[in-house]
Amino acid sequence: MLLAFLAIISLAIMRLRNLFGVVMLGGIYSLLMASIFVILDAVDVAFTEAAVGAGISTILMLGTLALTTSREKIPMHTPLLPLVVTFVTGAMLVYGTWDMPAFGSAEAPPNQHVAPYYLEQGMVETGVPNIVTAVLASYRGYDTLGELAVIFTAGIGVLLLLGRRRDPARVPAKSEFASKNSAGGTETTSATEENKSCSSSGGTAA
Amino acid sequence: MDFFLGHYNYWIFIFLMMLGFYVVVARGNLVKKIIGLNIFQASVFLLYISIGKVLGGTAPIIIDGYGTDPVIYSNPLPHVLILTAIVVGVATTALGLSLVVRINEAYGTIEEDEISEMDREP
Amino acid sequence: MLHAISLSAVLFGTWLLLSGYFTTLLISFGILSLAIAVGIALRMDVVDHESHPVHLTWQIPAYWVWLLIEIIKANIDVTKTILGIGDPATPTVINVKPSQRTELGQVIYANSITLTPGTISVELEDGEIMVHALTKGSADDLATGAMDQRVTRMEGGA
Amino acid sequence: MTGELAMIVAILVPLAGAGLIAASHRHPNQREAATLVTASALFILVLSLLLPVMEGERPATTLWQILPGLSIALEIEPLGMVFALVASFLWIVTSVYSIGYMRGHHEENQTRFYVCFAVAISSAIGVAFSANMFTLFIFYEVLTLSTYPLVTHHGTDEARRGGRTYLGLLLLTSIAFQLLAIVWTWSVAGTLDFSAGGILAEKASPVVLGVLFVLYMFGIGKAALMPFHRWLPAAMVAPTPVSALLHAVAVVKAGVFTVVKVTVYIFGADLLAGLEARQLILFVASFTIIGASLVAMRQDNLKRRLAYSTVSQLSYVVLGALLITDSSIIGSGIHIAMHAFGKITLFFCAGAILVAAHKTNISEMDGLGWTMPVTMLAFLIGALSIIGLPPLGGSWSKYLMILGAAQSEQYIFVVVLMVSTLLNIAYLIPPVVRSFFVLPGNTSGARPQINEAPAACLAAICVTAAGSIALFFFVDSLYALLEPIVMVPG
Amino acid sequence: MRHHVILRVVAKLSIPFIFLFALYVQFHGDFGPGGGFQAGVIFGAAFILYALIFGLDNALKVAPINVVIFFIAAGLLLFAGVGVAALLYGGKFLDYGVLASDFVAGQHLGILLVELGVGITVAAVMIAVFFTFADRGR
Amino acid sequence: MIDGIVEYLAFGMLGVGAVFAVIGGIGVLKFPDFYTRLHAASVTDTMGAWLILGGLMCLAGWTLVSAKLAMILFFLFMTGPTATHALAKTAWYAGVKPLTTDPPEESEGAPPSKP
Amino acid sequence: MLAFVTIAILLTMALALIRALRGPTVFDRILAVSMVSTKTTLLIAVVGFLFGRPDFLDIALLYALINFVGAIAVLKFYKYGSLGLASHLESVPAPPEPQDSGSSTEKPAS
Amino acid sequence: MIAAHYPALQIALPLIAAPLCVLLRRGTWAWLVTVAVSWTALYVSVQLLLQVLASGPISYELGGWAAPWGIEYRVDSVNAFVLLIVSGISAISAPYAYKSVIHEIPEHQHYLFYSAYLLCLTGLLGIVITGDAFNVFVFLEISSLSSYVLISLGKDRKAVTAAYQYLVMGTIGATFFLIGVGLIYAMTGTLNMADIANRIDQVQNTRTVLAAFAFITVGLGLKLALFPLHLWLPNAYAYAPSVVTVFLAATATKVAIYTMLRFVFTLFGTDFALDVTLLAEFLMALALVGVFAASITAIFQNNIKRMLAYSSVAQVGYMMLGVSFFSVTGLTGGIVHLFNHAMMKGALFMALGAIFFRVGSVHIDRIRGLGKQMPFTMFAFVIGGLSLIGIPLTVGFISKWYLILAALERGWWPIAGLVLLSSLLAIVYVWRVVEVAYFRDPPTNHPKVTEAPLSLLVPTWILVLANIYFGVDTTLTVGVADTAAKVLLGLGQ
Ligand code: NA
Ligand code: NA
Repeated sequence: MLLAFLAIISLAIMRLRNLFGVVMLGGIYSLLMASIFVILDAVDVAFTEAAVGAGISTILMLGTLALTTSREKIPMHTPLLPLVVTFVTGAMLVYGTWDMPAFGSAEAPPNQHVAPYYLEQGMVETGVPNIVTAVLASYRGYDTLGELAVIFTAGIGVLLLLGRRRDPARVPAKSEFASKNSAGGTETTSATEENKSCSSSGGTAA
Repeated sequence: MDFFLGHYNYWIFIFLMMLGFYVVVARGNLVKKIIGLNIFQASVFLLYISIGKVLGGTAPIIIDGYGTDPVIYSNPLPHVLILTAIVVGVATTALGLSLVVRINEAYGTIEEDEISEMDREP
Repeated sequence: MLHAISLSAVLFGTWLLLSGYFTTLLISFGILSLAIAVGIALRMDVVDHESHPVHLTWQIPAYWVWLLIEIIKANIDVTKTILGIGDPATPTVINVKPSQRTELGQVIYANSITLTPGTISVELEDGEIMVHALTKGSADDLATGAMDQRVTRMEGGA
Repeated sequence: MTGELAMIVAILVPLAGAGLIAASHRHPNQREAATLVTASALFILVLSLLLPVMEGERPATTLWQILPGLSIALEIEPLGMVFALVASFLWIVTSVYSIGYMRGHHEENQTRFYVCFAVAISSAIGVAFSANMFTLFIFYEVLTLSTYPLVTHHGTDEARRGGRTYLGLLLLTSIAFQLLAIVWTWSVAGTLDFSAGGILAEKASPVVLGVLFVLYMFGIGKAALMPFHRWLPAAMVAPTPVSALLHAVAVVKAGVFTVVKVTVYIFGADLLAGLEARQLILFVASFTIIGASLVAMRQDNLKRRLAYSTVSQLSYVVLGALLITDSSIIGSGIHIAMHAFGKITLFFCAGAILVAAHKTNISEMDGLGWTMPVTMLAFLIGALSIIGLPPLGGSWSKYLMILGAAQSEQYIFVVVLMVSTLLNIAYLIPPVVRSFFVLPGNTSGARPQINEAPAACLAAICVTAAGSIALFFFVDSLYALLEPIVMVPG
Repeated sequence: MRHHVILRVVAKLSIPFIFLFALYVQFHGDFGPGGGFQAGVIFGAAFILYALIFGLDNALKVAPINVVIFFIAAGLLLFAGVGVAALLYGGKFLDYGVLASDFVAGQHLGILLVELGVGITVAAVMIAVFFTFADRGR
Repeated sequence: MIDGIVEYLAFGMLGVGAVFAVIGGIGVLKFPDFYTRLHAASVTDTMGAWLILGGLMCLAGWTLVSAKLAMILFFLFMTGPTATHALAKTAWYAGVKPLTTDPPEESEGAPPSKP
Repeated sequence: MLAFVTIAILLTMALALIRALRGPTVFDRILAVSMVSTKTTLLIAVVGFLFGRPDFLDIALLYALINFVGAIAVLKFYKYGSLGLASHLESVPAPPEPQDSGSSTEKPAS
Repeated sequence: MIAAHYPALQIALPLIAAPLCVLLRRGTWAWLVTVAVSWTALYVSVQLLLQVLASGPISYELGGWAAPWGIEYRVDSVNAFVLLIVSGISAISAPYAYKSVIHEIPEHQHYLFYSAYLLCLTGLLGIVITGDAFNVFVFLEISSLSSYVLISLGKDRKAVTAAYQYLVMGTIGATFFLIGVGLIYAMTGTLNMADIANRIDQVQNTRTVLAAFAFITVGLGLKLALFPLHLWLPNAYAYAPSVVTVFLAATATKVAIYTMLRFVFTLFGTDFALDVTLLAEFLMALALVGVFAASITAIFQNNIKRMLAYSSVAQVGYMMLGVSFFSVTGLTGGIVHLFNHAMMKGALFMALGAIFFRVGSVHIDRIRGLGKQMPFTMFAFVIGGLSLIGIPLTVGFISKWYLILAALERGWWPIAGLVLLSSLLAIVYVWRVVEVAYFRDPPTNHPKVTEAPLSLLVPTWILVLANIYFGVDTTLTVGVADTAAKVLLGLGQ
């Protein structure tokens, strides 16, 4: 049922041209994903999806739309080639599923070969009952180190791409002012005016 | 029938995958492409997670140590992999969106057709 | 300072409830965590009477009980409207003037309005709350000012 | 100095000369001196190797092994000796000529010219001394690349177009055909060493061998077999000394030299005799001889006429080598030298005419014999040598080839050689005739003023013309030198 | 948005709890769902909430961008540092077992530190990314 | 005995909560304009959610699980109306006019404004 | 009973989903998101009970805690067109230039 | 003692250096760190290669967990060689970066730039060294994300578009790869490459494995810019900052090719690739079409960097052609071309970077007369170009030699002919540049140009000389490539 929802939402995302609406539907998509992960016993994954979906994805998308535009234009070209490519890829995958072990089968190779060791020895060897954590941080800790490097890359990447050079002359004046501002719960009108002009000039300077 | 029940969920993932993939390759809006990529990747995540599901199993967090009562746990390994993959996906999205912002600043549009039109002119 | 201490206490309690592990290690982590949380919160300047209304502590439960009953009643009303067995939807926008002195009081009032199905506070500005009501009836109920007085009473009790 | 070392030094001397020339680019006199000194040194060095080689020594050395069976190695055998001698001697002469020409013509970028020239000579010597096909190929390509700047020397659009054709065709043939043939040879024979009797016998099927042979023959683009001859006329945009270098000293000679080497040392006469493809190439060569001659007749531009003449003459060498009789092979070896002297004389003359009289077309040369008598006489000598009339060197090589064709009872090629001789006369003699016997109509009967080319040019012309004559008399020793190449051991 | 009274009050109230929850997730990844990454995102979300309501300038004052950048690097260094520490203690890279006298204790310690590293970097990256996007728009 | 009563109470709360949730959902579909739909949604968010969570708490008894459920309840209670309020406010600023009974007008088409 | 509740929640989700698809304004979609988010919170809590794994509650708690951040971002986006503006700029009247991005009553393009 | 940990250090050093650069916050210091780490990495990879050649494959169990439960590094002669290529290029381009980066990138971004550079290095090395299929994905993404960032820093606005395009294509590729690995995992239950290789035999004839194979091949094909999946590459290379182009062009596609080799030969096995799939035929056709199509496109480019980028697509075609022979000689040719192409493209792009440094453009009209104005730079370009063409005594020749030989071994001499014909296309585009630089007068309306600074010239010439040195002394390159080919085909250790 959730999968059906997911399919419907995806279709809507595909067809909707208002990107803002698309972002909202994306939020639903994430929620559905989290639910499905929970049902498939992947609690940690669900947790991650929840944190990402609620905490950053939507906001990042909105931030982008705020900086760009939220209307998608109707493409001019005919989508024949993409359709073919998509169809071939899909057909290949469906073909590939033909010999896959049935869903949920305990006899499937993945549930027979490496994983049982984790489940049997993981807590003994690491003292951590959450086997996902044990595998993530220890058995495959190197993957996680790599994953962290990816995040790090994205961080410095965004800073490189969008970070602005801070004018050293401007920062101290500004922060001093701002601290005065936030110290009290409310601020005076004159302070508002002054601060406004300050920030707008700073914005253009950078 | 058993075969169908054992595999239909894969086919739904594939359908989702193809939807996302189609959005990526067919749509000219750069934000939409990123969203398409997200859908595409998300369905791969589902594929992995469903590979690790054991019917009648439960989340691989050991309950009360190892009691006499044998508990079936789902396979934790795909979870670990997908955790990493989700993170990678988020990182890619963040970078992709920053690029979109920069493109918009440079070209004033985020439509692929218009950008290539502008690039063609000297 | 008082707020910081009380916040710490509440957070510590929350930690214990969340954690469920009462080992030295995890409790030390708890203390560390709450220190970090409180520290940043202080740095953010979000610890004050608004966020942490210690002065209202004893009035709140009573108000909640009252509010709960109101909400249940309102729920039933809206449910009826949905099912077409109660009043038909007659959307109305009204402005109400809260009598609370503090902004916190006004927030509690406005949120209470929102919490109660059938009325939503759209805007709280210049000491006036703009409310959208589903039916004339719920608008009228609000206009009686019963909720307003409750909130003001709770606020004044401090 | 041992022979081994001398070989290496012979290749390095021109390179060192190039360095010297480049270093003295601010002082033209010093630069030219460097050229002449280097050229002389090289000639003496090569000459010092002659005696040992005539006595049967075969200095050989392996410099570097790149892959198993694939090495950079040097060895001197008679054919290479002849080529090296010709090239190193003519370098001196050409240098002298160049000094006069380049200065007289106020050319730019003279330093680059001399540097590239020196590098080209170095690679020509390398080609001559290569002990295997791979080494030869390397020097062959260096030769192509180092002469490219010479061809495009003027930097005009026309020059660049010519340079493009030059480089394009030479690289096309060498990389697409020759290199393929080389790799193929290596993959079937496991070696690329030049060895008497060839290396391919019983190594591959006749079909493969046939394909290989065709690839080699067309792949050696510098031999200018039709239809890959176009680079040669295209390169006529270059300054005349360059044309001399291309046609007489290094480039085309490297081409035909390679053809003979491949024929003799890669395939070997015995193997080749049974190859259908040989017949094919023989006809292509014949066609080139006749065809190029016919084209040459129609050229009014003197240098272009000479260029087509070269195309035709090169195929003599190919023809001679492929007739695979002793005399024809030796004849083709000799022809490398004979044609070199003859043709360089002709080009020198053409250049002299350009420098002194600013004329490039034959139709403008009426009466020129009276203003430039020395030049035109030399031209006559060169022409006669090319045609193959005694007492000039060219007569011997042609005789040996005809002899070979007759010996192998392939009379059709006898006919080809005869007809082409007639054609040679038809296109080489008219310029001389015009210059002496046709008087320009517009002159008022007064004796024209003698207006010869610069002394340096003139000196060079005399030397090469004299050389053409001298070779007629010293052909015996040349024959003796080359004889061993047709002697298969065992 | 300080004038959005309702939002402001609710934000003030919930931010400390979000922080605490993030840290709870951080330190209980061993026992239940969660861990460094999730904690980092939640931690970052609290900052984002703060910045949305109290403005970017105030948020930058609480967490100056240079400090955030420092933490971005620090978390990764902590993780990698644990790996190197294992090397120095005579184990393989990332072999936490050698970090303490007892293998399991070492594992536990290693996992804890490593997850902390993840949390720090992730939180800092989330904050930095949001700040950068928000800053670009003004 | 007590357990039994608590269990029935729990089931009752769960069932009623579920019913409220569904009815709210129907309202969200049925109601004519955005603001009225907000009211319907708040039915599911209040009664629906609370009763279900309350029912779960009854099932869990006096355990830490209940404490967690209570926390969820508390924060839903706090943040739910805040979100609703933010949404209403946004729509208001964006120019979505409420459908009012007095002059019945179709007013959804007003474009919102964004600086 | 838990199963029944699960189905009811799913049903409610479906209804919200229909609203999300139908729009017509973007705010209806946001409303649907917020509804689905509460339902997801409930669903996860209930499923946790159904599976006997109350660890799942952490996820529900997470949603309860930070779901409204998105709503606030939307508000900020619509009111200021930027996520970065400081609060004190609020008093500056927004230029009333219509912006089709958030426009209402649009349907999925066909 | 430390020698036992070389595999770990190979990755850990640049990985740790990346955040260190961020902490240092000073461009010059970050640069120093980058240079130091690059050279250390080179040292380590040389040591690894020596160890492998001396005593066979090295296995390093990360975290001390035995494979297949933990992640394993597995270094054999194949990847030791690729490690050497990557770290070697990095060691040479890092010094080059200093002035080039100052010239092209705003100062306050320098430390972040070097951090991203180091991450890219980490990612590339990580992909190569790991013995775990999923771990490949992680490091693939590290290198990809950092590449996107690095490319986007180019001065032209097209750089951002190019980076975006690359991001989309790269992510599709990576996701395809992920799907493939997932399918393999579903069938074998393991992620360790050696373990997969053992277990895949039992499921070799399943459709799932075939699909996995297809997805991995296409995914990596995208990454390695296999024609026609190369569309991202030309712009990415053309508009990236000079040093980024040097580094990526010389390493990134090589690493992707290595990964494909590893999967096709080691994991799936040669028999599978040949019998079950039509990979050989497919690859050969794509490679040949790619070589010609890309070379012809290159001829028509006026931006020289773009021209060389198309040439890179063509060169990938050569490498894949070598692979498609499925023979020791062919594979040797492909692998040795990995190395050789790194040398030539590194040298060429470095020369272009030096030109950009002085002229501010790499448009063909702007290099008129540079033969005289920047003689050393242009001459370096000429030699690099000759190597690209495959003139003897350059590395390019050695590559072509083996490719032709491999074709002839199979008796496919028309293919050998095609390879040679395609070199002629390289002549055309290389010579276009040479002609303009040497036989055209410098434009009059631009200020006079002088020779590039030594810090750019020296690295360029090191690579130029490497082009010649390794074109003459092939014991290392061909020797290792031959061993590697035998390892991949299961004929050696
Ligand atoms: Na309400
Ligand atoms: Na965890």
